[in-house]
Amino acid sequence: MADPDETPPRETLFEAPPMAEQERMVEAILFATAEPVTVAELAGRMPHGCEPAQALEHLRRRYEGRGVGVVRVGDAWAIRTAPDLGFLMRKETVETRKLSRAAIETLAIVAYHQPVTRAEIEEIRGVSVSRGTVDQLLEMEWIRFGRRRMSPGRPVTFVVTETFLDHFGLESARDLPGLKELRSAGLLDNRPPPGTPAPGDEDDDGEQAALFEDE
Amino acid sequence: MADPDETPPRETLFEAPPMAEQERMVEAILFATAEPVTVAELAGRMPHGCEPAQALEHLRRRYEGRGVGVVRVGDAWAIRTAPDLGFLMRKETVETRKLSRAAIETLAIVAYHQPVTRAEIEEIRGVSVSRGTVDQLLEMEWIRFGRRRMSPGRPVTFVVTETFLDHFGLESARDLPGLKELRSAGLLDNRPPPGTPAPGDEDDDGEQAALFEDE
Amino acid sequence: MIGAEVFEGGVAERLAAEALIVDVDGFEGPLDLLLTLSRTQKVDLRQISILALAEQYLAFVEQAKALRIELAADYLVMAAWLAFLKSRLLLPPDPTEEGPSGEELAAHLAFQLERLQAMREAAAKLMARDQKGRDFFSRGLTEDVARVRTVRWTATLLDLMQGYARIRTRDEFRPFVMDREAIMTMEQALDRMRHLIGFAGDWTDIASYLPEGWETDPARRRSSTAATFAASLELAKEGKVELRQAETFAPIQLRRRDRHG
Repeated sequence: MADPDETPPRETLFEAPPMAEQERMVEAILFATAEPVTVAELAGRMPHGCEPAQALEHLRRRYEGRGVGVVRVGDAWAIRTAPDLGFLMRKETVETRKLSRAAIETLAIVAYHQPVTRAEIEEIRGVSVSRGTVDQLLEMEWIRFGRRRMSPGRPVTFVVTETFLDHFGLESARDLPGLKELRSAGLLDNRPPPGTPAPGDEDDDGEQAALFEDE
Repeated sequence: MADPDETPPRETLFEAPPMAEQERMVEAILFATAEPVTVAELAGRMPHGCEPAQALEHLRRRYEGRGVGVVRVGDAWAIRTAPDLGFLMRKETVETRKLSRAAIETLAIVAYHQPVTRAEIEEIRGVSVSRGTVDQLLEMEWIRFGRRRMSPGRPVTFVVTETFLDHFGLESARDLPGLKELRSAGLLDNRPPPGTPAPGDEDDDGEQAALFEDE
Repeated sequence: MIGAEVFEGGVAERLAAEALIVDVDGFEGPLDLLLTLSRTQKVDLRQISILALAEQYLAFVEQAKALRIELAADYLVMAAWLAFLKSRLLLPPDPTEEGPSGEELAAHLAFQLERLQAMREAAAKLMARDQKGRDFFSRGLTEDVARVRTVRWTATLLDLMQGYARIRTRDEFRPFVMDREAIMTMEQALDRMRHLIGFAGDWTDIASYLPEGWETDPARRRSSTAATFAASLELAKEGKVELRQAETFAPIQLRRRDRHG
């Protein structure tokens, strides 16, 4: 590869094409080649006496601020989309999918029992909570980390977010229907949990309220 | 496609990006693909309120005389290297399947006489057209089926495609070399042999003219 | 095969004819052959003598026959038609004869030849154009439009409530029969009371007929009270007991009837 700076003004046997023409050539080659092209390859493809490095530099400058630009890729050069226009190369499609049962249950427990630790969620659900489920809810910004629990190990707690409240049209998590309402809506069985006194319903609400106060 | 000249200065609800920016966007989109892109596609990918037809025109002018250029292919637009620089591209040259004489003639007849039935191709060439020839051209996507002819048997017609136009660097089928001369010499007429009833002749010609004009 | 045949005429002429004949497969049909033959007239296709052309073609077919070369049927059909055309062109027109005149037929053949020639030239011009992938090129390093699929997860308040209800009821799931532990049917109460009323000589609060242990659990109390009350009414209807109540919401009392009846 000839370094243009080192090349003295030459008297070549063959007249090299004018620089503007060389620039056109580099442009066409960079455009049509499937891979980035090195200066040596350019030289090999252009007529004798051409100075691809210099032509390349002209071209690079010409494309400055354009929708595409001449960029260096390792030892080679290529024409690429301007970084700020990358959004044009994406076709966004939004797909709405129902949250999985595990995620809904986890979310419900966080909403009703917040702040709640992972261990507590698992205890209530009776099954372990996968990392993916919690991550998904965190990513959706429906739950977030709350204060650490002042208990051994200082476990992190989860609480619901404003985004969650927005989505469900709730002013606060306290607006969530209580067990009583769930029951009267037929969502909970009329049977009281064994060993739990029936008025425990109110206890639950009280407990929930207390937890919210804690927030 | 919207004619930029006809578009009145609009008051849009959303501020469209400045024309220079729109030009960059069209540039990026056209550079990113090997296929011609329609104005509608451009509009679909650019922000609301953009005028791709106008931006295209700016871009086309900007690339005049450069190593690559903005070319029209039917209803779509693409960037192609300047034909005079083809010699630099030996590496990129794709060895196209050698077309038989029959295939080349059939292609030319479809291009100049479209929409044309197989019987008409045979009448012009004075020999039956083999299935393989038509299949090859269909497979290359240089010809496709057009509307059925409103004549007895409702024969299928053939027309050339955008891929054909793209391959031969034609803006539209109207730009076929020598089309005007052939037409004025009456050589594109569907002249039936004397003594045979020629139903639907005028219709055919009307249809053909319409198709070309329609482009 | 051809070389073995004896051909009449000069060597050069023979070779030319043989070349033409041998190339029969190279012709794209009789029209193509006619076009090739027409070139020997060295005139514009518009001034061509169709009569001379017909004679040339017929001579060609004769030569092929002499060389025992089998010509495809359409060449022979064309020969027959040209023979007919030739006779039409040579003989004075017969006014009784219907159909197109020899001149009309000849003009159409000339048109066909000219049209085929024009298409040949158009095809050549087309193929001489700059072609993509040979003279000009499309983008080599394409950037595909990435289809970014964003999944938006959604749930309704009902989903949430149902989910929570599901968790809260899951622990309580027991076989159905077990559930009846807290429920007393009227039949059970009746059965129980029939045995007990024998001892109820005096007015007794029906609440005292509740089975042991059922009065503390609210659910059991509710169920057994209802069942006992219904059973009491049933016994009264049967005439076995009397019922009384001092006032609304006062305790309901019961005593056996037969003793006093």
